[in-house]
Amino acid sequence: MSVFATTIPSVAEQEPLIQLLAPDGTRTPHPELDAVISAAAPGSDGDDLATPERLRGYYRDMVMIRAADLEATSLQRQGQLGLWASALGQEAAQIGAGHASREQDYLVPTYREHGIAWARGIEPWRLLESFRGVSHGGWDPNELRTHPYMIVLGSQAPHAVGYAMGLQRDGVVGTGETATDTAVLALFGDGASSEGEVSESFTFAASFQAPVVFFTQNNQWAISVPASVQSRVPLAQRSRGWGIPSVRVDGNDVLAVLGAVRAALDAARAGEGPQFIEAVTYRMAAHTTSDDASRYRPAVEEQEWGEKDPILRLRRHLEQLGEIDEAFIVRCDEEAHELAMELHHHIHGMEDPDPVGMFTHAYAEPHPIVEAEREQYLEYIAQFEDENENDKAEQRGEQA
Amino acid sequence: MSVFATTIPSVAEQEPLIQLLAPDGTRTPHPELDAVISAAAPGSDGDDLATPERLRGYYRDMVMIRAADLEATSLQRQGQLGLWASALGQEAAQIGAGHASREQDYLVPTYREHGIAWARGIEPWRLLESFRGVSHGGWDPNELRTHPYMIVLGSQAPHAVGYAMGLQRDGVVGTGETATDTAVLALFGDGASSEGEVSESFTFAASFQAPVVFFTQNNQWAISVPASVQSRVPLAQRSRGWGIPSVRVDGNDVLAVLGAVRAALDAARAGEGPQFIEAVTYRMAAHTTSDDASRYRPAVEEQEWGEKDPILRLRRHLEQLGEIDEAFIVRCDEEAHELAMELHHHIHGMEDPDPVGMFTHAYAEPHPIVEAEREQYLEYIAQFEDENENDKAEQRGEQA
Amino acid sequence: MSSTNLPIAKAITAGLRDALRADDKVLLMGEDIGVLGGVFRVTDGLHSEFGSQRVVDTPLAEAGIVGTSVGLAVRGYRPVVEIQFDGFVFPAFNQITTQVAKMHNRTAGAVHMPIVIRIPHGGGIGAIEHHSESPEALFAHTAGLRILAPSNAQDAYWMTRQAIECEDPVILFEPKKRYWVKGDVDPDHRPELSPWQAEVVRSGTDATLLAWGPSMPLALESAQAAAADGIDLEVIDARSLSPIDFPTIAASVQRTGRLLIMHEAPVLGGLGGEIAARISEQCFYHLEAPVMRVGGYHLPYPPARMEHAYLPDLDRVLDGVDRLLAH
Amino acid sequence: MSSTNLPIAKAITAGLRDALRADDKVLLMGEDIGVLGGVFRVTDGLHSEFGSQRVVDTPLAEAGIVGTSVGLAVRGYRPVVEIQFDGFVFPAFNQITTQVAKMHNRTAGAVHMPIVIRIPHGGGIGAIEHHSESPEALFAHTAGLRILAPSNAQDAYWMTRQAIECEDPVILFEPKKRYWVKGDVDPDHRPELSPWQAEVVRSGTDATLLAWGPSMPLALESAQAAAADGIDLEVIDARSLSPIDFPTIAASVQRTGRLLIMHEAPVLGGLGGEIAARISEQCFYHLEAPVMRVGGYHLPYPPARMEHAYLPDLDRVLDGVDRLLAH
Ligand SMILES: Cc1ncc(C[n+]2csc(CCOP(=O)(O)OP(=O)(O)O)c2C)c(N)n1
Ligand SMILES: Cc1ncc(C[n+]2csc(CCOP(=O)(O)OP(=O)(O)O)c2C)c(N)n1
Ligand SMILES: [Mg+2]
Ligand SMILES: [Mg+2]
Repeated sequence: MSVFATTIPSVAEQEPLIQLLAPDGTRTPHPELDAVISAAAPGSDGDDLATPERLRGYYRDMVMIRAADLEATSLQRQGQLGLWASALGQEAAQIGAGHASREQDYLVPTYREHGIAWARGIEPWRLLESFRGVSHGGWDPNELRTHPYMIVLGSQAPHAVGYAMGLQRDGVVGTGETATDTAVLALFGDGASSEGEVSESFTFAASFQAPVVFFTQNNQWAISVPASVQSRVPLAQRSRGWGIPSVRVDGNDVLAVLGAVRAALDAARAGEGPQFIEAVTYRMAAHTTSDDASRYRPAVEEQEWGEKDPILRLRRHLEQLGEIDEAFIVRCDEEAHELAMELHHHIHGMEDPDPVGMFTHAYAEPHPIVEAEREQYLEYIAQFEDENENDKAEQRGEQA
Repeated sequence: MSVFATTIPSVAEQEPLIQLLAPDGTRTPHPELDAVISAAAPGSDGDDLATPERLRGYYRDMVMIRAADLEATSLQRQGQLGLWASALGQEAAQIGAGHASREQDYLVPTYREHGIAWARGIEPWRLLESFRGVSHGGWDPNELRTHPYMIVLGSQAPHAVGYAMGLQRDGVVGTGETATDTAVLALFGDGASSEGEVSESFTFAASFQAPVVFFTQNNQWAISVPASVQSRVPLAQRSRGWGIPSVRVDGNDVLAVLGAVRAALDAARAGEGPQFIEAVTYRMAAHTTSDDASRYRPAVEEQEWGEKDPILRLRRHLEQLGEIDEAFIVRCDEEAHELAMELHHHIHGMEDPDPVGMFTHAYAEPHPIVEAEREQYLEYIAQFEDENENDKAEQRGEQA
Repeated sequence: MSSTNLPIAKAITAGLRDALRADDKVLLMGEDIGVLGGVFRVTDGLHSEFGSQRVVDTPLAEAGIVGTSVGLAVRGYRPVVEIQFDGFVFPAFNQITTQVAKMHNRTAGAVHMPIVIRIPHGGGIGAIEHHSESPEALFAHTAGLRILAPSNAQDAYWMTRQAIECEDPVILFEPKKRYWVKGDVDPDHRPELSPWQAEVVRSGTDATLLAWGPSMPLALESAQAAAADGIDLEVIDARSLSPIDFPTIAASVQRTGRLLIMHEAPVLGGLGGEIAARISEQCFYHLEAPVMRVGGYHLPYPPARMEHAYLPDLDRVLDGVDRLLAH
Repeated sequence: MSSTNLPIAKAITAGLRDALRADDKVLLMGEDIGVLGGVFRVTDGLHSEFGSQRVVDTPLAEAGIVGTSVGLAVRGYRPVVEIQFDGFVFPAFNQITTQVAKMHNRTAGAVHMPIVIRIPHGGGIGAIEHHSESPEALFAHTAGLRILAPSNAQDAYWMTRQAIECEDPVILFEPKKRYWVKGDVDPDHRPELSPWQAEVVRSGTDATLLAWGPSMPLALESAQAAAADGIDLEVIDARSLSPIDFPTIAASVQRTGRLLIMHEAPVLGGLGGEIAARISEQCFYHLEAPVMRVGGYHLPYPPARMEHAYLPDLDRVLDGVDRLLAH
């Protein structure tokens, strides 16, 4: 063997993929993660993430968010949204990661994190605000302990580390208090992992041993570019060059995700420093409603991944446990339908914002230029309204 | 053991450090690198990098460049240079890496690469141009197959990868022709390794399997910041997260550096993709002539590293081989002194450039704004010369 | 072959194709430009014609894309890189400002940087955040760069060709809102007008209206509307934003005595300021009114459903014309 | 305590120290700012007083420094980051332009960004490449940012304090060439003049000379020299570069009828253009000569032994005054 070491197996298959639920729903025991997930397992902290009730909850969540997602796509087709980025297929990764976080944790999403948002209690219509073009973000990050959706890929990763550095200074890391010790979950895609700012985030997190967990949903594609262009080795290995422990999990297996994320966040909040998780999943829809995936990937690939569907998988598992019945499934579908309808009506009923609002939040403190431009704008609009009355606009053959 | 793997030993001591010459000059055999270095070793390609003559050559090179370096420092003290960044202590890393490269290779330095430049045949006075402030760079990169000194840390790393991508397109990689197959050596420091652009370079290099060798001189410090702030694990491990093989060598051991860099460049030019080398060395002087190292590091550290001096080490090795005598040593010192004197005179004799030259190379093609400003400048200067004649300047009590 | 009618996007495609055919050293790099043909399909068909060594889908990292193009240029290549949207050029800002712009000067001319950076820019397409920016002023201030902003198909084709042929780095701001507007392209006859020159696209006597790129249709529409009100506007397409062709603009203003500059970027600190400053100086005794500007506000680009109020439109331009003529 | 005499660098140190003492949430981040006290010693002594949780030596990565400060701000901290030299701010350009500037707006005001980015800027110090840049125009164009440029010790102290207290992000351009110029500082009495206002530092009648930061001593020296020639210049220190205090400048120009703007940055696309454009518009009927500018050329900042010819100096300013008064 050469002195030039990779120490990392260079063939993807050699990096283990943690799976607790097989595609057919069969549960594989996993001593380490079981201790994190189920109260019954030795070493558990008593918070059982895998009671039948919770499992049904995840199932319902995934069904709900998928319905909202599909509805958003049709809202886009109806012209109600400018764009929609579907998370279809990534529900287990997102619902699992979202529920693995604790109330006090801070989550830092990218722009396709609808399951994360759902798990954090952010109403789906708030997600749609930015896709509709009525706001650049729909919620107060501190209130919901969730950063805004972020578009410039990778830019949010250092924010996550900085927030975690703040936690260290606030003394809410490594005290042993489960209710207050806090960590950050930073999300980004396989494509975004190539941005230098993500690497710099690894550097800062490792250097300061910040309580942050990096969570990549490797959904195999960055628009049309396969994940292999971003990394020839499994992405899970990326962080190890910084000494940041990492693991690769089946991202369509809600239990594996729950276990890995909970374990990583707990380690981070216990003061053990940053952790990294690659969740292997699949973007079942096109990149966005503007994209045509058939231009770059074969339909058969989508079919193959369809068989690994995360919702189906959990349902099969619940069936094997005998913990789900037709009535529950129907009720979930009905509730999901209601949610979709609500979303539909909410969005259709949304008024366009008064553009004068664009002047309000550019600065937190008074700003003479912005104030002057706001005045000008209002004067201009007012003059224009007069004109409208006088039908001047029509004379010009032009609409306001 | 947890599923969260680092696979990388997290304690520095666990990452092997390749050493062929002990500080006392003793030679340790190393089958893999010996095959690269000495024609005698099995598997060698016949180009013997470790003949007594070559070893004496490296010794002489290191003595010469150190003398030039010390002279540059005194030139700075005399006001002849604005600044000087000494490479004292890093001679083995640089002379070794420089000579490990082949004629056709392209080297991409940072700003402290005086041994590299020397090995590439760049006259020391050309290095001093930018430190004196007469130019931003002293040579034609293509002529000397060496990129200009680069100041914005890390920025040169993607250039190196891009050049290597050009080599691939030129068909001079992996053909088996030793005389034409070409690779790139990209240099950067422990501090610069944190810049996102360096990480992005790893990504591009790995993705395209570009023939580039990244070579870090971990000289323990980035100005006042210890290397441990950039990485808690040995830097050599950084690249493995991309599947880029790497090795950690004693950077004060010219043979270890020669062997590792030659092996890596050969692998790269054979089409085996990027490689990474951490050379562990020490910045024996302050960061630059503007810096005061005593503010942040104990003198004892400098002393300790003084005992690992790369020049002394090679001399001891040559002595053990019986391949060096007092006469040679004296001749080297004399030549070094002559070089320093030449440098001294050359720099003292350097005329300040005519500032109108600043208008010449902003653009390669004619540019009306620059031309107009150049005209204005010349007119302004001309008017001023008239004024000078009329002693108007003096009336104003001000010097031109 | 004589002229063909093409949308702007396809005129650029044709320009890229012809450049790839004409010179082996030309190569394209960017995100999704290969099999997909780019999110705007500007590189459509080029990957299949020229293969993945010349039409390169890169990793998702803008500094890496621009930075590797510098190395390729040193090695003798002519890289044409695509930045997917205006708002995503900022991760590459360091490479563009400190490397691409300065490498030729740094090496005292030894190394050329024939790099083209294509950036679809501007708003009005109903997009989410960061997809509607007009950052041209942030590049025009940096010496070493050139900037072209085609507004029509013919310029789109030829500026693509000429940018690639240029020995200096050129940023090509493509008018994304107008990508599908058609126009005649004559790929066989090199235009007489230099790409670095502005063009008077409508003569007039009462005032000069200067715009570029995506704003040109609005500028012409405004001139028509003004004509209906009896106001005769001269309209200039700036075409090159670095260098800016001040002589052509000044000559027009010396005739009309009035200048209105329109752009999508915020007025404050925008390129219009530099133009206004120079023209005010050069035409001091000709100006019958101060140079005026219509553009974006000093605000982050707003959400899509407010952008109509942020961007110049016919009424705002005419309002500007009225204010200009009120003097 | 009444006023003390301090060099500008030490006035900033004092401002940082008092801010660190006044508010636990203030913390400093940057390269070499800890044990070393910064390459200009501006943070000298602060690491030993406040420890490494509050005076943080970061890894060498500007985007990481600024990006983590965004997260810290969301968490309620008030990070003050140091960029070691003007030319090294570009790797952080994306974070500053798309994140720091926009996060407050993006969250509709829910999150504040009280981040201070300290940048020693300007030339004339005989430095190597990238150490003498004046990139203020590249930030002034972006809404959401504020920019202060102190020119003297008193402003250096108070602007540091006020920048840190501000709920918006502030870029503090520190006049590195003047770091060791002393002046009186009164840390006990908050000045009446807002940091966002310009200051008339010398009254005059013949023309207004506007400058800021490192150029102020030259501006005052020029006024003195002009006075010897019988020309009475009014001198204004712009102080705030975003927002720019146009009313104060316009009021002065309405009195003097003439304006010369001087800055180190290249004239083309520099902030002087925006100021000239606005003042030309606002003072159209008062101007007896076009607004003129003296500044850097449209070139990469030259090697140190040419910089005297690149930077405005007394003769170039007086030449500008002559040209201004020739009208
Ligand atoms: C800095 C930056 N560059 C480019 C883009 C355009 N873009 C949006 S999404 C996307 C692909 C992202 O892929 P990945 O990170 O894998 O996330 P996914 O879309 O798969 O969820 C690209 C290139 C962007 N948003 N930001
Ligand atoms: C992007 C950038 N940031 C900051 C600096 C200022 N600076 C110059 S050298 C240096 C330390 C570099 O350390 P390292 O990379 O280890 O190289 P060494 O000086 O040890 O050779 C710093 C911070 C710079 N040149 N470029
Ligand atoms: Mg993806
Ligand atoms: Mg170092």
